Amino acid sequence: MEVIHSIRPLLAVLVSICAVPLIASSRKENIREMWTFAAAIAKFLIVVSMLPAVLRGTQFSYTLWEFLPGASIEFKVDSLGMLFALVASSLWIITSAYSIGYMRGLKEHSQSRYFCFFALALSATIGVAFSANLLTLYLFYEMLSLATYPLVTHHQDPEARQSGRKYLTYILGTSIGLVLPAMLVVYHLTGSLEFSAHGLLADTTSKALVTLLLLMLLFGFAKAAIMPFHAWLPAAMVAPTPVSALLHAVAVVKVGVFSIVRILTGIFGVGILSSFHLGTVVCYIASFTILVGSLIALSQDELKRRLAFSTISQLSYIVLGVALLSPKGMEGGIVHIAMHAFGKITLFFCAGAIFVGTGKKYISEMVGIGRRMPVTMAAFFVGALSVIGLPPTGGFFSKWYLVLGTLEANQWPMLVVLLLSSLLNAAYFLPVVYKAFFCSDEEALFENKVQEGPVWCVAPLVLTAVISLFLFFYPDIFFRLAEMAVGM
Amino acid sequence: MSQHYPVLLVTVPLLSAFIISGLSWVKKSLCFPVALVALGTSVFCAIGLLFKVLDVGVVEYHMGGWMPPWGIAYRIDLLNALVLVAVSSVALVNLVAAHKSVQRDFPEKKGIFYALYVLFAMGLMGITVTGDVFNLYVLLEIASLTAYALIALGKPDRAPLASLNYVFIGTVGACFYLLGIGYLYIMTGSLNMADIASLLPPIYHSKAVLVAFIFCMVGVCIKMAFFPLHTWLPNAYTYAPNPASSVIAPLMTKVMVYVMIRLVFSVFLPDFSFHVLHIGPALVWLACLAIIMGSLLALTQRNLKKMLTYIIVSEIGYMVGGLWLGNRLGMSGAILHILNDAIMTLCLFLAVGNIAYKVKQVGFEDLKGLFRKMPVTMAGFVAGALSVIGVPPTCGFFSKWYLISGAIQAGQYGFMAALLFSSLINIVLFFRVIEIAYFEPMNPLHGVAPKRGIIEEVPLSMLIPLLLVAVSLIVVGIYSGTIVNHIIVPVLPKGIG
Amino acid sequence: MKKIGFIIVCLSGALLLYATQDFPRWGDPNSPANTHVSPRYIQKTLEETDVPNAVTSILADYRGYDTMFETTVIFAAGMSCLILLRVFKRKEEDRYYRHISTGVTLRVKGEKTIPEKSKEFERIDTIWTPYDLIIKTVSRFLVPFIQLFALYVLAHGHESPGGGFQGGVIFGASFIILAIAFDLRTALRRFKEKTDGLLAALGVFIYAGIGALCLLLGGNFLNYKELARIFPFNKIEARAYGILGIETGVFIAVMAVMVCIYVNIVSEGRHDEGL
Amino acid sequence: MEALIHHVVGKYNYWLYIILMMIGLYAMIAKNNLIKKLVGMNIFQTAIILFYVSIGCKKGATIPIIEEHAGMGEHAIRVADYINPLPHVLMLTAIVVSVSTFGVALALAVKIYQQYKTLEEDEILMRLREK
Repeated sequence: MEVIHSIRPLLAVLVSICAVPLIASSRKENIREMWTFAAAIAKFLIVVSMLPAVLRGTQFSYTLWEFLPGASIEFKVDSLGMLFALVASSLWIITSAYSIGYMRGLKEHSQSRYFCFFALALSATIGVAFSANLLTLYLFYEMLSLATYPLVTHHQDPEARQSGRKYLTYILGTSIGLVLPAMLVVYHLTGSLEFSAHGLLADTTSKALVTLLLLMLLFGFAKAAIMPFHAWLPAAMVAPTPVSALLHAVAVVKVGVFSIVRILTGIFGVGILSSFHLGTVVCYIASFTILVGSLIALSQDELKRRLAFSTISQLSYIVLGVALLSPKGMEGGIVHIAMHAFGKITLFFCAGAIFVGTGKKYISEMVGIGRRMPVTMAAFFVGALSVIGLPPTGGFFSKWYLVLGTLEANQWPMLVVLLLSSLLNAAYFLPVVYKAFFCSDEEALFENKVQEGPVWCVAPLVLTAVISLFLFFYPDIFFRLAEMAVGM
Repeated sequence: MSQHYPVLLVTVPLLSAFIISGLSWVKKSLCFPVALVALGTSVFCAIGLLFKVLDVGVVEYHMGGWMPPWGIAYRIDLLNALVLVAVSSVALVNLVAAHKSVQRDFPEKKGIFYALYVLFAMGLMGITVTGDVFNLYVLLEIASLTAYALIALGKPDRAPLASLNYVFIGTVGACFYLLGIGYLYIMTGSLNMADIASLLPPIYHSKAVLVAFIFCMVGVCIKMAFFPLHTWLPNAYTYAPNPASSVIAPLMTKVMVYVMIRLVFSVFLPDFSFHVLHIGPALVWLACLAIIMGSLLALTQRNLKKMLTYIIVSEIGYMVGGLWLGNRLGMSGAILHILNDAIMTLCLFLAVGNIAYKVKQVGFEDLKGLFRKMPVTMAGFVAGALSVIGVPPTCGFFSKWYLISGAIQAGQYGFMAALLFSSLINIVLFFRVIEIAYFEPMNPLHGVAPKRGIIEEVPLSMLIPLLLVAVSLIVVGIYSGTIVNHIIVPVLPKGIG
Repeated sequence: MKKIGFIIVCLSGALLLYATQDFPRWGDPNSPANTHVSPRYIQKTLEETDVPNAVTSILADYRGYDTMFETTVIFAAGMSCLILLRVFKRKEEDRYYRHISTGVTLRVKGEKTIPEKSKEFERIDTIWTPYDLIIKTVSRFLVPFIQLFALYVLAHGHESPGGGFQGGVIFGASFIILAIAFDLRTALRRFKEKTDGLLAALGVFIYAGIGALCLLLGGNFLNYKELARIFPFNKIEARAYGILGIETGVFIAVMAVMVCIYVNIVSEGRHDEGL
Repeated sequence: MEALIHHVVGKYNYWLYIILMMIGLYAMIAKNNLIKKLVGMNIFQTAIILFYVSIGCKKGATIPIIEEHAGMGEHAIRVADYINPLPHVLMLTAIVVSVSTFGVALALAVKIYQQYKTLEEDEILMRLREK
């Protein structure tokens, strides 16, 4: 495999950090927003510029600093990281636009702070995507946790304080309490932290030790919200909606899942996981989260909370897919990172647009809202379809591959779980859409007058919905990347 | 001139201390510049010395031209040089930061304050650089004596009492050390570290050497506030005036840890400490206790400064535990943590000093709304806090990395657990403070509650040092691999796993 | 606390006593302490430093660096007492004056003062006791002799027990006698606080300065033999004179610091009443 | 038993000084009055000084002031004739340190007395608790 030493991965990470002082020092709002956009687009372009080479099977790598042999700050762009970076950086542009609409629409305070930390969070996300070893990944993982804290607690009220506390307790507590020691044990055992194709621990013979490490790392990356370390996610929904959208549907949680995918493939390796039958253990843990998450989502009335629990269960799809250890399943899981991102962000954007437009948060208050905000709700419908996994949306393919994966791995119980949970997904999303459009005039809480949210809010969500549809027809690029990632 | 660096390092501040105290009767405004120049020279010499030692190896300096063991000799290897750089830079940076508040709090006595300050820094540098056990005692007393005075300058209702308590306990510590070296002198007839080390091995099993070791160690442990001998520290450091506490807190205990390492490495030799005595595991367990108790006690505090003092107690446990793990990784971690802890304690205490400069007190309820009022100071505070918690890429993470690796290698999982536990407690401690400062509205008692967006920062001469230290947290973190490989590992004694 | 203290004390005492088993017997001339390092001092002191008193030569030359810091400790103690206790700004209180010839006491309020050096009035403290004639006379008589003796002790430190510390303490004591026999105010008129502070700094500065001078002349710090380059004596004599020089510095510093500590502690830093 | 007596008598100086030290230490820990604690501290330090000085003792030796006309050359000076000067020098330093510490401690005690009008530790602590 060809490896190019290039500074581009580092630039992709740094570009938004560099934007922070510019954003912070801008006096005029428009100039500030311009910097955000400039950084977002620059970041996206840098990521895209590496795409063709990555598709050809080339890797980019850049070592920033080596502080111990085998443990350095090192970036590597491979297909898996590329996929994630592509998703995150493209969505940042859209979310920036949406943030402007949302924050200005609600006249939020401390917008400069908001955009600064948003840019920081994105840097950290790309850093995770491009990290070549566990140490770099851990570094950016922690940076992301801290950069998102001011975003989650943006409102600075008692509720935000409670949520922020919960957020930090779960995220920092697990990463320091579980990941750090596990990482050091791995380093002690192997003398390296580099992700390798066969897995660093491939030669380890002690099953108990490997199991312990696996559990520590699996639960340690609490951003993946695997139960019982999921409670921070619904709590974090107090954040402004763009934050929930980008971070808690895309960046933060996906960073968690991405980290788990990385450690499963790069640290443990398929070989050892299947020979010790640990893949199955992870499958069961994930499927528990899938089912319970969906069930809880059913009972939530607040739209954002319902979306949050939906996210919890969808994240475990990805973990499940990878833990199946069959090529199709892994492919499906990895592609689901992208498909779910576009679907879920649409849903969150819609929730935000509804809140900006009408001030409504609860599903029971949204009966007939389709009359007032038809575009928004149409987009919501597309997003919902994608998350449920129905055509004509991109989500269909990832689910399809997951199902194929279960068959390939002969994991019948997992097939049942997937199907059951898809039903549950439909059960908690479709009624919202149905009630929004098809209700009698008496039931409707809104007048029959179209009044959408601000254009900065609506345009992005339409765009993401269109992308979700588009991905049904042209999912190749993600599948190509996923295939390469699995093939590695 | 470079062969005189070791002595210039100490005597330039010494001479300038006398000049400063003379000037305080003649022209007070000159005191600060003289102190600045003196400590600046020290920093220069320390860095020069570090490079020289890197270049040519161990540097020796014979006072008065007398050969050791008859005269007093300085013997500088990389360990001293590293600690010297840390001590002198911390003293210099804090001197700049302290200027404004000294000016405000002690207008008439500032000359003498600077004289004592410089003497204190000089004492610590002397302790670090010396190769003579008795010279170390004398300098220890200089550093302690000046520390007593500086601490007692705080609030009149509590500071003198806290300081007197420190005098009692500190004197016992110093006397124990003196007794320990007395026993060594009886058994070997020498006071030079290298000479003692060469005379000791044949009498390793003598009871007197054992007792000498115990008394030296207990004395040093008292001075470094190793739990449960820490009782003097929290009050003394809390009630000390901020310009003083932000130099005493980062340095005093750390230098004493250095003394412990020096005694183990160069006087008693690791062979005695680890193989003849087998006390490593016991001390590691004590260190675990120190870490856990320090963290828990910190949790019960409602005053920011006092909370930080208990964190120091727990950090001492890190270093002592790391040393007594008895392997290269743990020792590297302990030595690296001397440097790192000095920087991060300085960072936190500078931030506290800045806060206190504006709002007088640092009880938790006084911190409300500070993120709005003093964003830059609080940013510095957060940087320090993250380093104490151990978030990469701050330096605190890397020393923790080495310490935990050492614990894993030694099979001391209790120590690893204690380190992680204290990290977790630190999250609680600091984010509790950050929450108060971030969420709660400003306390109207502290002046007019400013409107949103109005910033009331401290003067630049206090901000820049803080930011400098905050940045150095990250710089040192990034370079910690280099520091360990090129500076720390070469000084570790041979024959350590 | 008492019980815990007792246990700690017993434990450490027992430990210390336990170790004495391995000690050489008391007064054994062949113990390591008496044979390893110290014989050289005894044998070579005359030859190398021209000072017969081995204690002095070690104190000021072989281990002169220690002694410099020892003087610094004293200096630091003086400065500590000063900074802790000295009250510079005081709210203006009433002042009392005594008419010397009649013994009438005046109380003056506010700004008005009677000149300090008035022949007819003297400023007194709130608690004023008349000086005792005998004590006053005797101590006035004694002070010069004490000071002379102090100088003798300093100068004779090379040949006999004595030196800068001892001399300085004795000299300081002469001042303290003055302050006790009269009062602090009188004593401070003779010996200003500023002078005292400057002398304390000067004393230690002389010590460290001589060390630095040796350094400037090209030798190691405190290597007095370098002084022979600029003064008209040979290298061995240079050591003896160097020792004298630093002993003088010690003398001045110790004297000034003793006075400083005494004055500040007895008057709680107000420099008026006190003992 | 005889060995013990022999041991004690042979090194009685150390025994006495160590006991003295412990008296001082006990006073520092157990006494209530701050000045008494200070006195205890001083006893402790003085005992250490005595301990050190006794190290330098040689039976039948005199003070280490070399007689200038004792003889020519190195051989004339017999080391066993003069006591060991080094502990004396060290203890000069220790004396100075102990005096200095005592001075500073007294100054602190004065400040405490100004604040609380007492030097009894329990009373001071009681005042602090009342606040």
